[in-house]
Amino acid sequence: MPAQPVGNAESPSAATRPAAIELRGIDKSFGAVHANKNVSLTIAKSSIHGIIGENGAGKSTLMSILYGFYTADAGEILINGKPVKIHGSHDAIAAGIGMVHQHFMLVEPFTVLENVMLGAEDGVLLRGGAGKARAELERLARDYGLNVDPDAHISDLPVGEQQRVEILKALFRHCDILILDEPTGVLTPQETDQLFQILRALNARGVTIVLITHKLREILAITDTVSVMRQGEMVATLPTKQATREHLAELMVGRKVRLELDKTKATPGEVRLSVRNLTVVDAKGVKRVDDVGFDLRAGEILGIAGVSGNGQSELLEALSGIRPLSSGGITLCDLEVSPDAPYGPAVVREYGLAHVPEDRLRLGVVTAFPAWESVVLGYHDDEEYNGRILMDRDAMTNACGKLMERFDVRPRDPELRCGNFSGGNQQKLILAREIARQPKVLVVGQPTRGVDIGAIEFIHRQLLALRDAGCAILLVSVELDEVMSLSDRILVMFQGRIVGEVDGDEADERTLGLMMANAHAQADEAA
Amino acid sequence: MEDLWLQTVSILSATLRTATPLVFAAMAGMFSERSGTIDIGLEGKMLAGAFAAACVAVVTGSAWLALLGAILVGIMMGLLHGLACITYRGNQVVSGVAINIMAAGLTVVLGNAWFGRGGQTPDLAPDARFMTLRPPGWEYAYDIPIIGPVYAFVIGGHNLLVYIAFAAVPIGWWVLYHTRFGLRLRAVGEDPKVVDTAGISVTWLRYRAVIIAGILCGFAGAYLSIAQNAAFSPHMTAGRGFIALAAMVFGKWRPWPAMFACLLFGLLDAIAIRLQGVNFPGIGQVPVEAIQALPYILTVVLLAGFVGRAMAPHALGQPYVKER
Amino acid sequence: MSAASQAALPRWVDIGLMPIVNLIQALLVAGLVVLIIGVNPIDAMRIMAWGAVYDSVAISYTLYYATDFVFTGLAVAVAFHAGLFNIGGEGQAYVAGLGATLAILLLDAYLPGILLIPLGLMAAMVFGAGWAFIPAYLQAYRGSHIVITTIMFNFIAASLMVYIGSDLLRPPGDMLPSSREFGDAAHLPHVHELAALLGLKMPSTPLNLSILWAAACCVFVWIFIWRTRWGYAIRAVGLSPKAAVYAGISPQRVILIAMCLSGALAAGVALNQIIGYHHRLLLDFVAGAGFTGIAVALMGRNHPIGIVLSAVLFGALYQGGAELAFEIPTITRDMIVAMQGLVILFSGALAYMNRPWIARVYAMFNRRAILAEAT
Amino acid sequence: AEPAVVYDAGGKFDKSFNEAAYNGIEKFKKETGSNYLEFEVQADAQREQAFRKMAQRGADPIIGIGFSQESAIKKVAPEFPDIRFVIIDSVVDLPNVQSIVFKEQEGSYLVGVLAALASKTGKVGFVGGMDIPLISRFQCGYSQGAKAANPNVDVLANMTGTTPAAWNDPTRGAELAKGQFDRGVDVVFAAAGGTGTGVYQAAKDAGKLAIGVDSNQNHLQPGTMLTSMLKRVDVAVYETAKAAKESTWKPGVTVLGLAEGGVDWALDEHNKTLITDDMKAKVEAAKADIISGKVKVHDYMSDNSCPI
Ligand SMILES: Nc1ncnc2c1ncn2[C@@H]1O[C@H](COP(=O)(O)OP(=O)(O)OP(=O)(O)O)[C@@H](O)[C@H]1O
Ligand SMILES: Nc1ncnc2c1ncn2[C@@H]1O[C@H](COP(=O)(O)OP(=O)(O)OP(=O)(O)O)[C@@H](O)[C@H]1O
Ligand SMILES: [Mg+2]
Ligand SMILES: [Mg+2]
Repeated sequence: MPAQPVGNAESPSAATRPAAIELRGIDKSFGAVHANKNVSLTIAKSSIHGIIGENGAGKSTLMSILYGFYTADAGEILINGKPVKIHGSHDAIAAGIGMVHQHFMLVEPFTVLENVMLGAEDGVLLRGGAGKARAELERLARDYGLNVDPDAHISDLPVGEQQRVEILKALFRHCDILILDEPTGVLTPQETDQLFQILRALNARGVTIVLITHKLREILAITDTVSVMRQGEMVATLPTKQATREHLAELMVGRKVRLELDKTKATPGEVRLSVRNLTVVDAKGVKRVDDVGFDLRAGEILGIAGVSGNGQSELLEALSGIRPLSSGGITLCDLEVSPDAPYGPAVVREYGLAHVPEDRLRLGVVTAFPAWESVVLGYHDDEEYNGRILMDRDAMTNACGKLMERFDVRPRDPELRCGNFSGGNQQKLILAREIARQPKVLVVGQPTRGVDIGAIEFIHRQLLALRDAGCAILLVSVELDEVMSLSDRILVMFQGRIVGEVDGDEADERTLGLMMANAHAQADEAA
Repeated sequence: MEDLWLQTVSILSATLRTATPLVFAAMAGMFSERSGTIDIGLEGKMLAGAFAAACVAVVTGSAWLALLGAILVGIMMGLLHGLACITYRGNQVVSGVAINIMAAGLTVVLGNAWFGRGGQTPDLAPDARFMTLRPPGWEYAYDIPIIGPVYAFVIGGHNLLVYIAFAAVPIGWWVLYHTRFGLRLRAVGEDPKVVDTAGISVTWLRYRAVIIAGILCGFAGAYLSIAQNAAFSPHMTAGRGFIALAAMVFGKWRPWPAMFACLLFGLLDAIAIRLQGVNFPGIGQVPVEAIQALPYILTVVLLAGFVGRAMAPHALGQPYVKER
Repeated sequence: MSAASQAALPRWVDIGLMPIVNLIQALLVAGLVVLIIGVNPIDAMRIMAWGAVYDSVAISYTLYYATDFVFTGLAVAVAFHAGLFNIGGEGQAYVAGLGATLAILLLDAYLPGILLIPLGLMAAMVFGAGWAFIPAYLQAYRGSHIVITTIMFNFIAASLMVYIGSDLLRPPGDMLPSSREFGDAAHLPHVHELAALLGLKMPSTPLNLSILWAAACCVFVWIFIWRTRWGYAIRAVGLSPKAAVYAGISPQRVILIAMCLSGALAAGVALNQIIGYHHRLLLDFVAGAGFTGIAVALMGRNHPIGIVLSAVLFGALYQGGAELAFEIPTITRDMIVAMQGLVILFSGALAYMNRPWIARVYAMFNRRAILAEAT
Repeated sequence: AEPAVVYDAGGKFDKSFNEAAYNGIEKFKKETGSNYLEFEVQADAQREQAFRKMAQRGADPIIGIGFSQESAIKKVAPEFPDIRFVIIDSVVDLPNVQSIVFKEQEGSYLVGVLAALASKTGKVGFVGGMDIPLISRFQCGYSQGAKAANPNVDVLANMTGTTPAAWNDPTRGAELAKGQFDRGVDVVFAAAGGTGTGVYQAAKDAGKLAIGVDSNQNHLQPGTMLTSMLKRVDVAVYETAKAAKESTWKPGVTVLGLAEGGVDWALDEHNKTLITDDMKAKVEAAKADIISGKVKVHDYMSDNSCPI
């Protein structure tokens, strides 16, 4: 990483106040993934401190360490100046830290009251505690406008209210440091504003607030200080006043060596994939994809930009037949798909759609399979791999060998278990598999997540080559410059909807960043 | 008519007797599974408990020490299950199967080695057992029509463990829904992550659950060998552990419904026993096997979701792992 | 813990060393028990080992028992590969016996053995598969936990068979609840009979031709699981259901296929016991082989070769155990049951207990080896 | 050669059928001082192996206890034509096999008489083990005896089960007895092997009378055991072993009834207080009548039906 101009400089406003939290050289790895690299951070007392960063930057991990959910491999934590050993959440709670997790920590079948009490029951019996808890909840409701029916079951509550319960949980434990991990990811703009009012109210009463988010607008709207994380490192901390959207966006994305791809102008052909008013509702009844429509033509790359969690994944799954449609329709070449005409990944493949999934490890390969078996995943019924009864081992191994050759997969060993390939090489393997058959349509999710520069470039070239060969490619990625450098057209998704379309050549980080953070939404709300 | 009523009374009191071990075991299973740990091993723990009780009773001649012995053995088996499932995150079903098979083998091996008689333990003297408690004035009550027999044989006329079993249900219900421990237990069975982030130890919670299960299985075993019978005989649980499991599932992992399932299954058994080899004029013999299979069939039907959905605890069977 | 248990060990440690370690652990605990009941474990061990192989009779019995365990072991393994735990092998084999019996009782008057026996086997497999199909269907399409349902089906099978055995098939005036004796045509030849044809003199034992069927099943399972697209689908679902769905494989269908195959394999027990030996439907002729299969599959790492090895091992334990019971009355054959339990405990439930330290030891030796090479 | 005994599933300490055999062979051992081999069958697959093993060890005679041994002996006996086999409770028609069967109906008749005489409620009970013709033979004889002693006595009968497990299920035995007591029975006869212990226990617990079977079981629950229906398996085993030793042993079927002293009722210090002189007189009379042939006790197994 090139050092950042601002570095870890303490912001004056923060410096004036004593530190509520101080993290020194926190380091954490999950197996091969290095989630936090020697992170240091100081959070001033009763300030609102924002942390931004791309997906996988390490924000949640860092906070989970502070909250004692994970234990750091190295580094120390100071609360109010005193070094503390946080072995588990109970230590963090004792130290006055409360956390609203990215994925809510609520017991679905329990009532609000039970959830709030859990771990802070006050006494062996529930009755006494319950009474007090009720009273306390009423008080909090009055003071902060956190109204929830204490006897409602979590599973019946909308996400917005569920989040209130999370906050109530923290307050109920009298926390004076409140961490919120991407609280607005699941909220409507209105809910978001309510949340911010609550946070301000809390802050006014001296509660230190740490807010994790992707959304520049929110950072600028509410925080005093902002820190930026990228790929496990803390790359900057600066007073929000001094921060501009552009600057933050830049810090967040980072100045990666812009790949100079000899990208020719696209020559779009016939429509291969046409999506009409596509809506996908998940098991919880939440609208993930909301009335999306677009055409994908042969020989073009259509990029979809957006902060993860805004419906891209669900869109991919719907297109590739893994997730059923709720309404609307898809036309894939000459296959008509509608909610009541069920179809599946196998059918979709037959009609020439190939899919490179976002979740490489869990979907893309069977980690326990050797390379040569994973290389036929999804195509295992093709006659080229099957004799009359038996599968043709040699055919598969040879095919695997060829693909490894062509896509430079290392180590070049068809017998190696997929789990033992590095992330980048797994990705190459999957791409190879999906591209090999000259698909009519290719749907790609996060093609270069956690992949090294060399591999990134290689993969990008392959995609372009495929496009020039006349394949229609839909590219979903959270890496802005990836989307920009590859796409001929770019759609931006926000909360399941398509909020804007930009032409590939005219796109620049700023405009896209604003769309992704849905700056326009403000205008809408104002209206 | 009178005779018919006596029959009914007799069947009802038999129902309570046969349901007792089921109730203990079902409660055991409930505590274990509500914490997220599958407990296929009820049968084995019960069997081991029965054996321990009989052995201790033979040696000490004290019913209470025998009960204690059964409980201790039950706890040990529970801890073994915990070690495998909680500490080492092994497959909970495999662990349960292992416990059942080990118990089935070891009880006979040890029993035969210690007492001869192919695994049977010597008969116990009355004071080494929990004997039937006659309610005051039962012999007069007997002559009172209708209610008399009910008082003498259904309400009264059982041994202490029977009453403890049916007391265990409200207690279990109260613990589960009205105590801190219960709240946390139900939570950890639904979503251990939540419990962990609430600053509570998942491991210790689950261990307590399997220990309680062990204790209750000890009671169930002791009832079989030193209350209902006067000796341990090989494989004397005869599948009761699995019936209890079925009853617990049938009761959707909740105390009262589980108890009623036990009573239902007990009733079926009581009826089946009495119909065995009895010729009815005209009908001939009823296929008792059909009645005996009914509990299992009913449970399958329930599991298949034809009569309401059986909602298992959400985290049931999954060991708790923080970092993938 | 996770880190340690994820540490990659070479395959030979996983499939070769581990099971042996598990077996040793089981043997140690069993030895302890034997010691407790006042018998010298070494003697017991010697008698058992010797008793399993000391002459052609012993070996024949060992193989005769092993045959059953191969069938049930394979049954458990196939389900395992699809990520399913089939505890119902016992019941499936039991009901399979009914299938074989009905077919033979109907036809043994008319058909020659060459037709009758295959028909009997087929009927057995159909019944076995059928008994596995219901839990499979409920799991696949109604989400009922297959472990519970298969357990329930074991008991349902037991009741069913008692009813049929004692009320329907029992010849009037006969004491045992069992079917009538099959006609001679329905007797699967015993090995000693064939040996006699070849002029070899072998003592008469229950060992019969079903052992060939067991061998065939092993080869079949090996090919089916590792060489066919169905096997591919089964393993994909078992190892990573999400990836399987991504690949367009239907987990529901895989569950049905795997379980039915499992039941059909368990049916082999009926061939060995009913057609091969008792020549009549006996109550409880499976005698726990279904559960032994779990231990066999766990120890054999769900691979036919491993299963054959551990099946023979358990066969030896059974035969040796009988000898032990003869020689030392204080030890009953139930010792073997206990052994099974211990094997399941150590190689199944406590599998992760060994992995870390074995990994550590292995790493140590590795370093040594590397250093040795360096110098 | 030393004799060998192969016990049935109940085990040699079932306090009943198998234990009787055990007592017999022990008596033989004491008197002749010659040792013997024994084996307790636990699984059907073992039976054949057991007999063959005994034969290979040169045991002679080899005595199989219980009808379940029939098929095994049928298989093994021909392989060892010069070794003598004995089966009890079943008939195997082979030149080197002696089959010993008992007239259980006669012994049952006697205890039936006693039961009817001892009953105050006029209701007597019967608990059978496995539901097989052999046990029905007990039941039928018992009912005949009871009716003979008191024409308007009720006989309530239950079987424990239809599988061999029914021989060893005290829990069920006790349950059945309790069920009968609740319905007014005050004397119960258990012909159920190990299951009987549960019945006697229940009788003791409820203060009712019970009647033992096969061995003299009066000592099991002194004071509440009215008597025992003796089936002298011990005598049979002893005799055949002795005969073999003195080579007076003969193959073929041996039927042991009252006349031959093969069955009887038990009177000892444990139950003498329960048996009045009048009862004693009546039952002895019945015994004499049966022996003299004045009274014919119907054998259920002769036509698989019971007149009562
Ligand atoms: N429990 C875990 N086990 C293994 N890897 C993990 C675990 N949790 C996070 N990671 C990895 O660590 C890296 C950082 O994850 P983290 O969740 O902290 O990122 P983030 O900044 O919160 O991303 P997002 O904005 O998507 O929440 C990612 O590569 C992630 O895959
Ligand atoms: N679980 C594992 N078991 C065995 N070897 C592994 C495992 N995970 C990774 N490796 C090996 O370690 C090496 C480094 O893996 P890692 O994923 O850290 O590579 P990387 O630096 O991320 O490369 P890339 O940028 O291609 O992902 C790889 O070559 C891989 O073969
Ligand atoms: Mg996060
Ligand atoms: Mg990597």
